[in-house]
Amino acid sequence: MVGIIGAGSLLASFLLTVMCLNQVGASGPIQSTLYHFMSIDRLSLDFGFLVDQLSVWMMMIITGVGFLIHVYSIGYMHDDEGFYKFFAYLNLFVFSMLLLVMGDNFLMLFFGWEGVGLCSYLLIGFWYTNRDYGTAARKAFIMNRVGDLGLLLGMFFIIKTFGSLAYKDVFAQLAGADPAMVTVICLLLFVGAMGKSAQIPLYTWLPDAMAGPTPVSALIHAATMVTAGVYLVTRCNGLFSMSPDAMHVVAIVGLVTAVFTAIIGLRQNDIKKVLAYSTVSQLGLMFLSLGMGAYVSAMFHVTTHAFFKALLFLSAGSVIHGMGGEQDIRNMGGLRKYMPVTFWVFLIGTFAISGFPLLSGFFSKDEIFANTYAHGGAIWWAMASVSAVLTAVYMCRLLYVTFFGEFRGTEEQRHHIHESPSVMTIPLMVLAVLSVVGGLLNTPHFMHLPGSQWMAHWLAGNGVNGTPIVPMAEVHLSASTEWSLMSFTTALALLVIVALYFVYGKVANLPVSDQKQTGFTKVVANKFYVDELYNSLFVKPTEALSKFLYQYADIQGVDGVVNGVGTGVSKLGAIFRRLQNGNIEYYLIGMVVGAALLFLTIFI
Amino acid sequence: MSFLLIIVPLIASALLLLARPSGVRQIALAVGVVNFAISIFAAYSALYDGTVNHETNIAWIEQAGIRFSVGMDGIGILMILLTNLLTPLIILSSQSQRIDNEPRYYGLVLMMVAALNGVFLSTDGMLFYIFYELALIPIYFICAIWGGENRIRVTLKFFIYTFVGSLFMLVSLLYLYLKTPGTHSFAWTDLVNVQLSTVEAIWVMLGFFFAFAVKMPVFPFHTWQPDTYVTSPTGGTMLLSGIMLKMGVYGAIRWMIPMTPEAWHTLTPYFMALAVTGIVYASIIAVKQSDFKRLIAYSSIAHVGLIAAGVMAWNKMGLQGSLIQMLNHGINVVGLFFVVDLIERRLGTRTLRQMGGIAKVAPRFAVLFMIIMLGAVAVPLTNGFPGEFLLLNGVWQYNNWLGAIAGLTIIFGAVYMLRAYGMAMFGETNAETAEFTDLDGRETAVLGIVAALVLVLGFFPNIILQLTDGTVNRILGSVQF
Amino acid sequence: MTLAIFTVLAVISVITALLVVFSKNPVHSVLYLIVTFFIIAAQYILLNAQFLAVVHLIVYAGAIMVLFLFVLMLLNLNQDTEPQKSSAWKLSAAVASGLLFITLIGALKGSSVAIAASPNPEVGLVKNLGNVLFNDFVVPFEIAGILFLAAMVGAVLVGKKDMAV
Amino acid sequence: MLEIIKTVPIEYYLLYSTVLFCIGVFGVLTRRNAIIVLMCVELMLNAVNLLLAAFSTYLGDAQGQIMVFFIMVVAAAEAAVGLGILVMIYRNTKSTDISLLDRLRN
Amino acid sequence: MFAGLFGKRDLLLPVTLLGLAAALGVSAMSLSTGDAGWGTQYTSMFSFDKYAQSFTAITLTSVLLLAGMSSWGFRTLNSSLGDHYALILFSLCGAVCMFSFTNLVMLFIGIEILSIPLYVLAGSRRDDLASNEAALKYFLMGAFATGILLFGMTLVYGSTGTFNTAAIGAAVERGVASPGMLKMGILLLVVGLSFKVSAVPFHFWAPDVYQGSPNTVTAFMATAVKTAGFAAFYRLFSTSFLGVNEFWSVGIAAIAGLTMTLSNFTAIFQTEFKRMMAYSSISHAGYLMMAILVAGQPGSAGAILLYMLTYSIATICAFSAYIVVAEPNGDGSFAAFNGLSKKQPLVALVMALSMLSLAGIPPLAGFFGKYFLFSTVMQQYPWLVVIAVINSAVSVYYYLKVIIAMYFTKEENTYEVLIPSSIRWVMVAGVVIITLLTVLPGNIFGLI
Repeated sequence: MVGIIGAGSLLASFLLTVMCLNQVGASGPIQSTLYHFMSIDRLSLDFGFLVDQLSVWMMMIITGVGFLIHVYSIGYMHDDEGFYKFFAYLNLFVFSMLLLVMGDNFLMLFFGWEGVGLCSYLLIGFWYTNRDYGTAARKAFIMNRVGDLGLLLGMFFIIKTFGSLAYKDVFAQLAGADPAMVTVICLLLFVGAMGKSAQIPLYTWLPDAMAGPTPVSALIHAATMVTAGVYLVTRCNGLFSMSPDAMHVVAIVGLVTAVFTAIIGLRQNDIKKVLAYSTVSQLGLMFLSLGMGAYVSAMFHVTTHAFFKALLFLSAGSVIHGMGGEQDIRNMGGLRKYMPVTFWVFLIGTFAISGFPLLSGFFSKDEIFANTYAHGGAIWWAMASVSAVLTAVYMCRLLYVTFFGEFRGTEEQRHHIHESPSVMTIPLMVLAVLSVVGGLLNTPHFMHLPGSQWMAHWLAGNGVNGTPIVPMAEVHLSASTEWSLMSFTTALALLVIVALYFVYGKVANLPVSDQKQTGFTKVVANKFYVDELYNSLFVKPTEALSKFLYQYADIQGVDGVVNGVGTGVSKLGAIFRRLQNGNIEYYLIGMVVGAALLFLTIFI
Repeated sequence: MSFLLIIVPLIASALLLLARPSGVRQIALAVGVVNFAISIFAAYSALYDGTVNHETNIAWIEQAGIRFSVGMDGIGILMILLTNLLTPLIILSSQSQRIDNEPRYYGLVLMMVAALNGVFLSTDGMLFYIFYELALIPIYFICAIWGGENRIRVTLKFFIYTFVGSLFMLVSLLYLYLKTPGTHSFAWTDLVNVQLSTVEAIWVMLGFFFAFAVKMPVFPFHTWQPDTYVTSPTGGTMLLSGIMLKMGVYGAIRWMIPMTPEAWHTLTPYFMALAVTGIVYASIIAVKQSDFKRLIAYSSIAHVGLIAAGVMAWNKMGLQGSLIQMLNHGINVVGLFFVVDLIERRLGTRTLRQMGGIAKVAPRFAVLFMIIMLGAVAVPLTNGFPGEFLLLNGVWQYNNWLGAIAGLTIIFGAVYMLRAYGMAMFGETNAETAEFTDLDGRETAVLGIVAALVLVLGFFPNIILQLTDGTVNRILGSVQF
Repeated sequence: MTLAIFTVLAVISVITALLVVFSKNPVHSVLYLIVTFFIIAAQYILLNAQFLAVVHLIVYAGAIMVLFLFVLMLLNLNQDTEPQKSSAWKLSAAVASGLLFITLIGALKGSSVAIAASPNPEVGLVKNLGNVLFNDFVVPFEIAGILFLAAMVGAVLVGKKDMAV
Repeated sequence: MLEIIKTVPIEYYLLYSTVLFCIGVFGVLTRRNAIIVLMCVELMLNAVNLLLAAFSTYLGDAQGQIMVFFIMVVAAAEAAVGLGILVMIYRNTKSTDISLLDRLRN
Repeated sequence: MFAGLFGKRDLLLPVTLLGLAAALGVSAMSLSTGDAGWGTQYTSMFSFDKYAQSFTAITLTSVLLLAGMSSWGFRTLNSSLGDHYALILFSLCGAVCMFSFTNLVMLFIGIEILSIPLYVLAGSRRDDLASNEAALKYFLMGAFATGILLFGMTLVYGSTGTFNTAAIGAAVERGVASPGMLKMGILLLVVGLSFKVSAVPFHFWAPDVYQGSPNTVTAFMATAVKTAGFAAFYRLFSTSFLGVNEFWSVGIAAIAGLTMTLSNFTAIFQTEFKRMMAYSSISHAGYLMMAILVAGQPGSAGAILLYMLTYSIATICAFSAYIVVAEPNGDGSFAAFNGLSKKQPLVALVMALSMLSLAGIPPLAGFFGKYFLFSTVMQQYPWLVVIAVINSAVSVYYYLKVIIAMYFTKEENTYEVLIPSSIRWVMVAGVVIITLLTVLPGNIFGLI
């Protein structure tokens, strides 16, 4: 019942979104104001919505993928005692996420922004009896808050510069804005995006966020929430385009994240952790794309990524479900036989993300690479390609180790393994189809396929003052260059897929246990010790400082001074007290001396 | 009507203290509700263009220029609403447990309410001061009679500290009074017109500041506060943190800066620095607190530091933010202290480490607590957010870097509140917490009202902002630097 | 001549006054004090305040000092029993009173009074004093009665034995 | 015009009575016997009386001498009460040593 | 009125009360009609003006309450009860002289009439060594101070040629031939009067004497006597020495500052209630000294009047509560008050009100006393007001000690506390007066 309501509401929103899509397509953006949220003098902050091409696109992903994940969850969570709570949180999340993309001003975006962070917190900590999960949830929330602070400050600068937070006001005044100020705003907004989209240096929460139930990882930490940062930058493309410096920063952060986390992904053995690092890496690619000015490509990758990453997570969830909660791939193997549906959809997902020709990832990644080559040059392109290769490597490793070879789990687990019920597999199949065909939404123009660059045209739409909502990137590359770039990366991907099969698929070339790792492998397996670094850089000092301030600064220092005043008064009192020693002779002499001193005032 | 707000609880208090009738609880609650109704009606029938409504102005001590003049403008109405909204909640929350000598307890609570209403309604400087001090007596008795360990030492420190603070305000007020032209007068309108030299203004402002800084409290005058909050009975803590500390903020808005604008430029940087230091300082301390109540106490210091910084910034954003945040902080902190009280009553401990897993056995409690906690963390669409947004913006307008540092509060706020919530509610139950019973009706009512307010005011902050808009404009306009 | 008499009397009285302070035997002190009072009486006469001198002799030498002597004898304190204070104490007392003396003298040095143009030599005589006393000062005079009454009641109260107890 | 006014400056009287007064003060400070202390007080009063009489004569004004009478009155009353108190104490403690009185102290 | 006091010297309580009430009625009536009173023909000696009338009225009020209290306070006295009342009334008579004098001779006589009975009263518990010691200390130091005072009067007389205060004032305005003499005279008077009001460093007698004296007498000393001292101090300095106030204000300011600081700081350490009250009384003297500084300023006399009244009433209330707690149990420490709020809420309430009022915590009457005083002084001596304010804060500490014992301390003692009806009436009357003063302090202030 709960599941039906939960999933049904999503279905309804999906249908409504489709209607919006039609309306937007037919008659342009819809804007409506619900009520004044706050108004301070001229600054009016409204609870208002703007549904234009960009937001409706995001809404499609959110409600569409969200609906599938809801359906899937009915099966996945069916025997959890917090079943109703789960759907409550999940729907709250969808609400927040829609708020984020539908808002017509930055404040609304911020509402959604924090709202999804909150839901993320709630859902990561869903199994709250486990303290570690709670800690992971907290970590996610707090790292997000770091980003939120940046976003908030960015908003303050926007208010100062443009006198409004509404998109239409802000973007209408872009021409007259001070470029330096715009750079500051962009950087601060990007800090927000880094937090939400788990970019270096604020990425460590995302792998930990895998503590949540797998549908949550699929919906929040792969398909939707983490792409909010991409949405933000895309939404503010007008601002970012004015600031090459900021763009540069975005690109560098994106690229570094993409490569760095892909490397970490190579040596992870938790099925969800691999996917998590993969997500971070893909997000890095999106930011790289944004930094190159290819907003559409980024959105395109957001879309296809939503399909195949949701697919991967959900099928990983299916595996975990089938294995009775096991997540370590070293204890899996040969699952192909036991869970055929899951195997096939996982395979599709893996190939899609690896850039297997004509699958969705192939198109979206290719666009990013093309843009990178066009705007950044060969070195940038090469680096991006490295990340693509790494992606293929760890994904294939995951696929082969999990589904090929012999089963390595316990007998009990072997007994337990079963294919998931259809309420779970059907959404998987739908997503698999989407992962396959998703690329057709925005095929490159040089392929001259029908509907070429459809998405880019859609998103360009009609924004304020006739400027496009999301401008199309201009790629001045010859078709042959593009063809060759594409062929090169595709070849590499195929090579990897095949090669890895021989490394992991055929031979039982298992990842060694944690203790036996040495050298660089060990460093990678331990995620470059970034968590430990942060721990000793921020967490420990803060905690130590907290104790220090409490014990020494507060109790002994500040309060010590206060008490010291009291003690001083007492001490002085103790001295004065001795004057009154009961002996009248002292009193008399005191009087006389006092009088004599008083008489001295005559002589002043 | 203003007069009623003071006199009704005062008479009821005298009745309870001296006559000790039966049905004390009902009387106290009824008085609280009646007062709330009066204040709602007053708010309803008031004008919000910055003028003073419902004035009563009668001669009192002519020889000293003191008049019994009360009235409410927008800010006053907000404070009155805060006070009289929280009063029934506080009374109701106290009623879910047995208290020794109830007539005395509720009598003192009502006396406190009368004094607080007086503070917020006074338009005469000396009357303000008198109520300001009068409020101290009942709360001191409440905390010292029904307090926990060390209550005598702690409350004595509290009393003397705050008393010393307000004495300096008295000196400042006197100084201003003697500067009023002609027959001296304590009327706000007369005092505010006094022209001071910068040096004089600095001293006068320091006098005010010391009083209000101790009351709020602002770092480094805060050390009485955690101990007092911890040791006080929950009703007392609620009164202290929910309403009484607002007296300091209110005083700064209404009295300190309008009286001494000449010193604002000179002193505000220091005050700001203190307030912002306090935010970070208290937040960091709160991070590792093991005593839940003390943690909230420190969080309160951090929050109030932000409110104070918003006031000092003296711009529209900051002031509006501080006003709305006063209301919302009051609501949240009352909720939080009630939560602590509920836990302590059931488990007999406030130590976070000894809790855990309560969410499992008391889901209703967990949800309400979560909502209130989110309000305290200032998640958007809870009541904590609008205030914090405006405050941070106000401070940021004053100085970008200070604004950014103050902004750390949203990070640290999340850190310590989530930690507390996690330690208390999450994890496996232990022997004690397994026995934790979920809320009964009265407790649900209190927490439910608080949680509802958290959400309603989170969605519709403009209701509150409109109350004070006109008055803030007028005050900002009337104070020339 | 008058100056000489004044000086001689003054020096003697200062010496006897010092002896009052320094004698070990209380009785001697009393006797020295009586001598001092006599000299002061002589000074009164020198000042043409004969009535005052007489009253002074009667009240002080005749009444008060006898009372002192009587109490001394009554309490049997007429030996050198009084323990002496330490010399350090005496020194500090001397410093204190010396300081007082110096400040007093410093302030009073060079003072003069507005000497009446034609001073009435009769001022110290009984008739004149009586006039002033019973005209201008009759109220204090009456009230002095209360004072005595109070002193009497008081002396009786402290002096008598408690009968009831 | 009296002989004395012409020959002895008032300053001399001031000096004279100040000396006597301070001797009295010194006596009060140094003696331990309460009776002697009381006597020293009487000495102080007499110094004052002398000065008053001198002023009275020099100013040609009788008030000063009237004041002296009142001072005598008071001195007598004080002496009576004071000695009464002394006797009372002596009855209880068998001593008139003021140094021994330190029962009342902080 | 004096006759009224004479006649009742050896009668018992009811007559005393009646007489006092009648005297109060008369003085209140003359206050309200503005009648200058009797003795107009003796204006060179005393003048029963508004100032004197209002001070007489408040002192009579205090003594009336004290008399009510004494019926129980003196209950152990059998034979000499009449003597006690007589002495108190004599003393009161001296106080009236001190309120109304226009001549230094009257002042002197008044002071002596006030003091001599007190010497005796202090020692009126003849078998009690403490009482004896108190009497002797008070007497010796009092006599010594009298000598100093007289020396001062003499010098003033010598420099101005008169004892009449108004004439002195005129002479001082004109300027005198030898200012050194006048100044020394004034300072000697300051010393003498400071002794009477127990200002530092002439306060040493006060704690010991207050402690040693019988409770009722202590209350009398702390209230009526102090009122008289200040009234006289103020009257003398405002009529006679205003011409040279720059000169003596330095010394007075120093004395005021020293007095409040030293006494408040010392009071912190006291464990005996009575001794604490002694230091409290000294500290109030310190505040009141500030009023002398601004003698002649409008409002300063009213400030003293109101302050003295609030202070006196609160002190009497406190002593009446103290008596019922301490006397039957023979324990005067703060610990004797432990748990009093449970045993005798009325006594505890009266004591708490008195303490808070003495501490000057708004809105109690004591606050208004302080307020008027401080606001009068503020204009000329803001720094002194700041010192006073800090001291008030310190004083809160020891006043609260009693409240803490009564209300907050959990340890119980076994003392039984009963309230005799007379004391109950005193308490109720005291509370009523405190309340009235809280609501309408301006009326008292405006009397003068």
